[in-house]
Amino acid sequence: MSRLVPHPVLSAVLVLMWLFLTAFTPGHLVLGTLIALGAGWTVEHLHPPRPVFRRWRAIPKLMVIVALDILRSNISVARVLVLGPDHPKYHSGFVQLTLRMRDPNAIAVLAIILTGTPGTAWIEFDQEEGRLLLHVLDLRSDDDWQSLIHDRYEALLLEIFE
Amino acid sequence: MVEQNLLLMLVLTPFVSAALAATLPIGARNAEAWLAGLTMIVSLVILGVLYPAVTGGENITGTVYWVSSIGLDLTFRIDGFSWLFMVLVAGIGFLVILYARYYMSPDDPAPRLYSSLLAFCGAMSGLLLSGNIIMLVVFWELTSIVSFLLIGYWFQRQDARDGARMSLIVTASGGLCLMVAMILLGQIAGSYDLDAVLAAGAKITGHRLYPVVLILFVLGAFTKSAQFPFHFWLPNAMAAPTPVSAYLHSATMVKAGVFVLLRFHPALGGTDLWFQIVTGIGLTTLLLGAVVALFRHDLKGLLAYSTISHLGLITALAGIGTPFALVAAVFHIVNHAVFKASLFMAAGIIDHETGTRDMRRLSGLARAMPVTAALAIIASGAMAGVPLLNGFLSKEMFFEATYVWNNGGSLDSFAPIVAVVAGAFSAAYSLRFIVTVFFGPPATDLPQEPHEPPLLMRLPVAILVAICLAVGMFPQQVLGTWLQTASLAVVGPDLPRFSLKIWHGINAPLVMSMIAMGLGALIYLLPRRLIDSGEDGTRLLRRLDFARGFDWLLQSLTIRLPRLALRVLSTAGLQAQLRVQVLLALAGAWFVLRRLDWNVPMPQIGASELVFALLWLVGGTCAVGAAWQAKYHRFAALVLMGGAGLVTCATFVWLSAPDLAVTQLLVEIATTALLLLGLRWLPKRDQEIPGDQSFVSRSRRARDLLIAVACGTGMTALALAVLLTAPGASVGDWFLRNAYVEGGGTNVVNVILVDFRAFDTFGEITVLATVGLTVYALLRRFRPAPESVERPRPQLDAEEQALEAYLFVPSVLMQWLFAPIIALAAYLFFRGHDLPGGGFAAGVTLAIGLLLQYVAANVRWVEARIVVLPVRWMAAGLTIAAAVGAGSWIFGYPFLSAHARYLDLPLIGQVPFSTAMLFDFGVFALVLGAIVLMLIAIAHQSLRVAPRARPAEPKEETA
Amino acid sequence: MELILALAIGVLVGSGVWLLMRPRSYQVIVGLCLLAYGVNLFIFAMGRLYVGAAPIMPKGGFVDPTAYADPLPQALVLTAIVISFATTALFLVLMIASRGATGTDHVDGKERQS
Amino acid sequence: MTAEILRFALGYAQIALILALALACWRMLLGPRAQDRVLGLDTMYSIAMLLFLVIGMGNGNVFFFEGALVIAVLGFVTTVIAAKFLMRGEVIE
Amino acid sequence: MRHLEQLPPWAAIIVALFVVVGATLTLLGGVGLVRLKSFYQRLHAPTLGYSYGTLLIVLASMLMFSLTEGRAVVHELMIGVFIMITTPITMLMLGRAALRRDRDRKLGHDEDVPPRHHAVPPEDDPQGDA
Amino acid sequence: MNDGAMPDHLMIAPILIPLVAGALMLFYSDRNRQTKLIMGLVAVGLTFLASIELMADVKSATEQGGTVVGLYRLGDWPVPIGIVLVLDRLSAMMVMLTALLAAPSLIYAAAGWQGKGQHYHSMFQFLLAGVNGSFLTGDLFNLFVFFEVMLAASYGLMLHGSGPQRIKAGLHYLAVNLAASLLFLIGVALVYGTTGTLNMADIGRALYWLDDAERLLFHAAATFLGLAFLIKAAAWPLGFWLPPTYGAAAPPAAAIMAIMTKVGVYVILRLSLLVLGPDAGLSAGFGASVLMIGGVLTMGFGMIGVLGTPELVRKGGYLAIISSGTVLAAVGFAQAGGGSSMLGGALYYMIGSTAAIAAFFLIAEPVSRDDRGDDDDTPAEADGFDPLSERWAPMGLGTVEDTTAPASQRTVSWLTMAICFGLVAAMLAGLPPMPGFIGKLAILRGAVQDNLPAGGHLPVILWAYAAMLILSGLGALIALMRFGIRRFWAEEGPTPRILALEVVPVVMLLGMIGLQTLRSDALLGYTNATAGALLEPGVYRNAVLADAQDVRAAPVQNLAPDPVADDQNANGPNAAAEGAQ
Ligand code: NA
Ligand code: NA
Repeated sequence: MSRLVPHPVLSAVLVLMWLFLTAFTPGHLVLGTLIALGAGWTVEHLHPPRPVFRRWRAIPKLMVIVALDILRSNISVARVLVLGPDHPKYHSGFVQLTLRMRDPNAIAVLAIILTGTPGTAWIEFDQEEGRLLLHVLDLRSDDDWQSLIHDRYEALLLEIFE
Repeated sequence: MVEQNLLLMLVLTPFVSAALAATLPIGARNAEAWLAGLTMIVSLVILGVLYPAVTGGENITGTVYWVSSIGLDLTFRIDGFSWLFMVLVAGIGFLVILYARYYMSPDDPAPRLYSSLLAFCGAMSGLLLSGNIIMLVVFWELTSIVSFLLIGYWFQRQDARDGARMSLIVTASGGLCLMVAMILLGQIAGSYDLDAVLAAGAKITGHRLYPVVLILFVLGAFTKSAQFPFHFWLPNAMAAPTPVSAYLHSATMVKAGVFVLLRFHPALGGTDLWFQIVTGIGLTTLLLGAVVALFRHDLKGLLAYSTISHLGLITALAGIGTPFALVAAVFHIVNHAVFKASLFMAAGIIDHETGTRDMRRLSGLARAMPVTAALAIIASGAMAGVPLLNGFLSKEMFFEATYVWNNGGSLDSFAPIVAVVAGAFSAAYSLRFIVTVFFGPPATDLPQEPHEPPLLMRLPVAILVAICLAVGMFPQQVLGTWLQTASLAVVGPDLPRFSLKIWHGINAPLVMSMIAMGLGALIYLLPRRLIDSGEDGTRLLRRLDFARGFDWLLQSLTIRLPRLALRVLSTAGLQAQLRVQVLLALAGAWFVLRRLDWNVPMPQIGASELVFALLWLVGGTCAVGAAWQAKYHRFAALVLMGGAGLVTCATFVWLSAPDLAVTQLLVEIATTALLLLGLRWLPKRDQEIPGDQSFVSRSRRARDLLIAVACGTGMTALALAVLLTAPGASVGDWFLRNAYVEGGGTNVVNVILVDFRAFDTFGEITVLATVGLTVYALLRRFRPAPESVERPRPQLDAEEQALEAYLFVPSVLMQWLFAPIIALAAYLFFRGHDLPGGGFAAGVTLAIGLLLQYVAANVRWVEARIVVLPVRWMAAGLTIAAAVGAGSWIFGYPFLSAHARYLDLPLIGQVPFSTAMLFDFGVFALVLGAIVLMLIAIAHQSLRVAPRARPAEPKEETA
Repeated sequence: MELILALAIGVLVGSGVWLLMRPRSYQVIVGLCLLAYGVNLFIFAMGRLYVGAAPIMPKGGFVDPTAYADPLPQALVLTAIVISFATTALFLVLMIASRGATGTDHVDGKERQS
Repeated sequence: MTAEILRFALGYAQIALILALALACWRMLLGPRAQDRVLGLDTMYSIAMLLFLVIGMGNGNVFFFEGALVIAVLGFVTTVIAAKFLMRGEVIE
Repeated sequence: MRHLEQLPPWAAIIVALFVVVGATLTLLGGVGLVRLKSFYQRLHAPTLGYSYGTLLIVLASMLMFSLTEGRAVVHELMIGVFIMITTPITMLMLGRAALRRDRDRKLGHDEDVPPRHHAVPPEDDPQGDA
Repeated sequence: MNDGAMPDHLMIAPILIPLVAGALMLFYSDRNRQTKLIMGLVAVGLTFLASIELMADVKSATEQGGTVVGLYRLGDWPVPIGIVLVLDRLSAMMVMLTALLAAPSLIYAAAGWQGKGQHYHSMFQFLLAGVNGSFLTGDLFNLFVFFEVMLAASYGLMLHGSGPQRIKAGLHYLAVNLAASLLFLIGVALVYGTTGTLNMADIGRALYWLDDAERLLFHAAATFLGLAFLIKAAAWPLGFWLPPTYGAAAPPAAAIMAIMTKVGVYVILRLSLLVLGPDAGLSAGFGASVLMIGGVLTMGFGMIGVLGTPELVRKGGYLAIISSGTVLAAVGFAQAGGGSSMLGGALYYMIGSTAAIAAFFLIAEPVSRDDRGDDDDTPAEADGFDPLSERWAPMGLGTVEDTTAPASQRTVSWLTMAICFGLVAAMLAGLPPMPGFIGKLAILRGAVQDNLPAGGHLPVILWAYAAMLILSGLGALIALMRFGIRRFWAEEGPTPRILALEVVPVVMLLGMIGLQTLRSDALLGYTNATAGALLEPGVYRNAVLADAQDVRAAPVQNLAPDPVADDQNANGPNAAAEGAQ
């Protein structure tokens, strides 16, 4: 398995992607599979940190939470932009927090989430100490962010990976 | 037939011998001399065999066809005139060779001398015998070239080099003039055949171009025959070894000019212009040469100017052009050749035996070398025109010609006086030669003790002097018939009967002769001390140094002026070159299009136009911004350029060119990557460039801005002009209709690229491959700017982290992204034929994906994991493309004929397959290889230049 | 549309030409890129402008060529894009090599004497 | 009617996106910092991608999908390279 | 634009709404990019377009083409997916680059940035600006 | 040629052989230079054989009185749909010339230059492919592509060996050519925008149907194209790039690049006579005056350059410029109706001068090794001496003695080089009996013969041309003699080491020139016939367009509802193609 299909998840996703892009026909399934295997094989040479999925079921939950969070942030950031950045209600700034996660893939997913969410920007991450520097557009208090990230995302991510 | 072959042999033999002579060993003097002497004898024998036919008035011709289509055939003809001249060439040639055998030092490389002499003999023979006026020029130029080699024989000497160069420039230029004259003559006469040209005299002299032809012609003749004002090369040619001077520069080659004057007299002569020019110049030269000769201290210099003077005499006779004058000219050619050759040889003997030719040092040699002295004195007498010697007779005839001649011009009454004065000077320098060299007290400070030369060295002189005497005393018996035949050939059938006699009674010429002799004695003897010890020539004559003038002119015209002109007319600067291009394009387009009717209808503005306009407001701003920032803010300019590129992409999307959009996007990314990779080696500019705000710089920019605005406006106008005309039927229509049926794809653009015009694509990938190789080769020897050798500052900061820490999260993502990028490449590749995409897009995509891995980590990291052999990919790509193209040969179709069919595969069903797809795969492979090669070759520079203090990882060669 | 595109070509070419005549090699390379954009659009425009009519054909059946954008200029532009990419790359490498070899980024390899 | 609504919506979207593009271009032009310019360009890329989609919807054909997809997958490469240049002074170490 | 008429009204309204909101969000992002004061603030602005701007327009496109072509047209979804993955990379790198440059005293900055955690006392850089 | 039957695949050989050879070489590491050299020589040899066969085809076709044009339809697509290769006298001649120059250059490179950088041999082969492609293609855009192949390879060859000089010159060369390529593209685009076709023959056909505005636009296109080609042909004032470029290039590269200016000339020759030739109606003779005047000015500039530049290699560049100008002006005259024999002479001249220039570059470098590079005749000037006073006193005391120094010991290769230099100089100066002389003579004769009415005058521009023809030769003579005398005669001391591998190619080229001299009549007959054919573009057009596809044609299922096209077909391009002649 690992020799022939070094990244089964990746390859499966690629096959899916191929079918999405082309058409759901047997021909494309074959072609897509070949390409996916080839791509997986190539990526294996780079040996990025292989993710270990512990609990698949948490993924949809995470996705829903993220989608809603992003929607909410969209609205709030839009409001900031409409009202103007000089509005006294808002002030932006850096937030430092420490992550418990160490799995690179999990951290990458968290980075995607935080970056995809308007209003938060992932600026710097210290790999050794797990120290994360965020920039927040609409800053209320440091603690809010610490707990938000710990409870909402990190917990779930720890559940999925590791 | 035999005669024709003999005629050809006459020209050919010397050349063959010359080739042979060149191959002999360097010291083989005797062998060389035998070879050359035999060649001359062969020539003489042939001439002897031909004699009866020639005197019989037969016109023998022989032809070797060469470039018949332009009338350039080696036609040879011999008549009395050329026969006589040939006898001179071969006869004096033989004597010169005999003489040279003893004259030349054993150290001198013999093959070069003898082969050159033989080649000269051949060229001269060709010139004399040529029956084709162009071939005449060919041999004419050959004599100049050989003369150049002979004058430069002792090329270690500066004077030899300079003399050789000067003579070649003067005579070859004249030859070129002669060539044009001959072409025009040939055109007017309707043939290059000499006889035809000579017969077309009336037609020629009546032609509107006659003056032009004549001037070009005499330029040729005068330069060769050292006529004023081109005479100066001849004295400088005296740097040649004396045998050469005797042969070429007195007896034969310099006579070529007067030869053609006489030869072409029937065609060109007889007009007033001819008289004025030829006689005028001839008399001037005659006088000038004689005067200067008197003041030369160098023996050979004296003889050279004397030669100039005598050539002037012959030229003047040719200009007079009466039958009698022409006969006199022919006669004097022979006489002069004989006595001047002997004098040169004598001078050479003196030089050889005493080690000097300076008359101020030579004295009383009659005691040491009585025989030589006697010979030289007799020859000098001939030169002076002393009775009972051959020179006397022809000079007499010359005096008579000037005296009798009367065509009413001013020159006409002047001529006898000039003749007498020149004769006087001639007598004077001859006398000086005799008196200073052979009489007086014996010289004391000579480099060598003088004594008689070997007998065989003296022999040629003796023979020539004997001829002088023989002709002088028995002219009719010795030379009468030959001269008759020769003159007949020059003058034509209306040649008056003449008889060569010593005594004509007391008549005007005799009186003139006597006056000249007497005057000559006075001219030399009265101011003798002044002349003998003075400087070379009078002050006036020194001022009138034509050689110096020529050299100055040459320096000015061929070095100083060209250098100046080159500075003015050319530029080494790139900006100016590009500006010229741009301006010419602008001017050309304006010139062509100013007549176009610029009737632009008001555009209709709708919502989509507004959007499009806004889009280009952005694009234009980016472009102008990039132009504005490119000097000081390279990074900003790059980003702005990216914006302009993006808007261009959007335009392609808007205007129905999805393939272009995709390709442009991908190329855009690759270009940005390249430029940023390059920017690392372009040290940042953080100071203003000195003088950047000066008035000059500003006005320069203002000018360029004006040009740029004009170009922009022009392109707008041009594009608009086309866009506003309705398109006619075009090849594009056919592609649209037939792409699917004939090409088997719905994406017409892709079908064009891989099928209809696949050859373009084939070429295009070759370009990419070549550039890739060039970039790679160039970077192998890359030397960075010193300022950028160090690692960039951000990496040097002590507080900064290693790369891995920086890129921790992004690099994880980028590594994962490699897989979808590969899939995307495959997607673009497979879609190509039907939808936007194709091999090129796929190749660039994959290359970018790979680049991303390099960015995400570092070179060593990536190359320890993935081995890309870009050059192999390129080779494979090109080979595949070519093989697919050639595959169609198997089926009898031309290269790159595509074949498409559906393959039935189990499980999957019908799968379209096309050879175009294989071709496209070749494109893919090449593009991948080439782009990766370029990107990585640049990326690798960082490794070469600044080795990191990192644990070395196994590095694999990528190419 | 025509006028706007023509103006766009003009602006790109004008900027490109201006940069082309500048003394710094980097200016020249940016100029060449901008010129390439302009010229590519010009080639493209020679097929006239069509909105929403990409030359991608139905599989068989009648084709009215006037309803589709001319594919040939597009194919030409594709080739031109590739070639100008290649030459830009080469120019870039030459530019940095020249900077290294001559010590200046002036196109003539030496600063103007004035 | 539906066409009217759609036409209006798509027209509005085009204008809005073009304006957004212009604003991003404004940031790119003015900077003030290099990172601002890169951000401007990155934004332009994504706006252009949306513009492709909207144009495609207006024209009713899907041929611009590839362009949009290429931006989606590879558009970030320019930014990444530029950012790395700003970050490290060179793109590939 | 015949295809626009093929759409049923409900779909037309949804598509129109999605497109309008998506474009507006993107436009707002653009406005923010211009109006916001510091780079780090501006970094947030385009996220509007990256997230829901893209999502809505992609969905609108999918819906529309699915209905006009009479089959499920889903490949646009890939655009959304890829935007979601790639945007963070750019943002991360840009933010990090900006931080690095803002900490560089030579370059100056427009917003106070937190110093590096275990900052080594800054030394004078003897080299001129590269 | 043989329609319907097997197409003559040989026509594509001169492009494919080098291209494939260049590609296959890439599979080898660049350390295997000897292998690559052998591959290259084999490829060049094969190309040469192919060119012989092609030339024989062309000649036999002419002898049979048939059309002189061979067609190779790439991808089997008809004219004007696909790209065609067109073989006629001119292209056959140029292809052969390329092959002939390639072999010596390649051998010369083996003397060491091949190892001064990477991938020399591949790039060399690609250059040949590009040059041959440019000569053979009958499609305007394909011409652009092959121009680019050629240029790309020339960049590589020119930069081969690297070093500041090459890089500096290369940057200029590249920038100038990129700008020229853009002009080329604009021109091609305009041609397509106005005529709707890219096939050269078809363009000539389409030109008849242009209205006034389109015709003016077409002329603008011709202007841009002309400029682009004049840049490549290094016409004044567009050729300043050439001397530094060729001067900086490695000698074998410069030698093969000697053919490249001729590609520019070739295209001008081809297009101006095919499209804007005497039978082009309202466009007939467009640009002829520019070519005439420009050509003469170019010759003048070249002459000035040869005289004014101190370095020998650069002189070579200016000699190439003279050669270009000579042919360009002749093309202009031919286009303006000056008759074909002048053009025939110019083509003959072009062959010889190209070979001579190639030989010149091969000689120039070894001969200039350790040269003090001072061409000034006034070496003592710096010391405050009057340079003339010393020089021109040869007859004074102490210098009149015929005392000689023994000839210095020179190596055989040095001597051979000296002799070759002299011969090449004579050739370039137009001294008899070299082909340079015969060519110039043929040009002059043609000029006089076809343009001198009985008792009349020649046009001023023809006089200027004739004068320039003579003067440029003279200038070359003086400049080269000056160098030769200084280098081979005046300089004493040890001579630079010259390898046999460097001498052999030079001798080969001179052998070629010698052969040209001997076989002048045959060659001149060929070039005259070529010129005659070029001045009858109708024959070429007919041959290329014989089986031309109507661009309105459509497949069966596509035909039905297209009444418009049927209407237009009545007076469509088929009628046009026939009426064009
Ligand atoms: Na965010
Ligand atoms: Na004396």
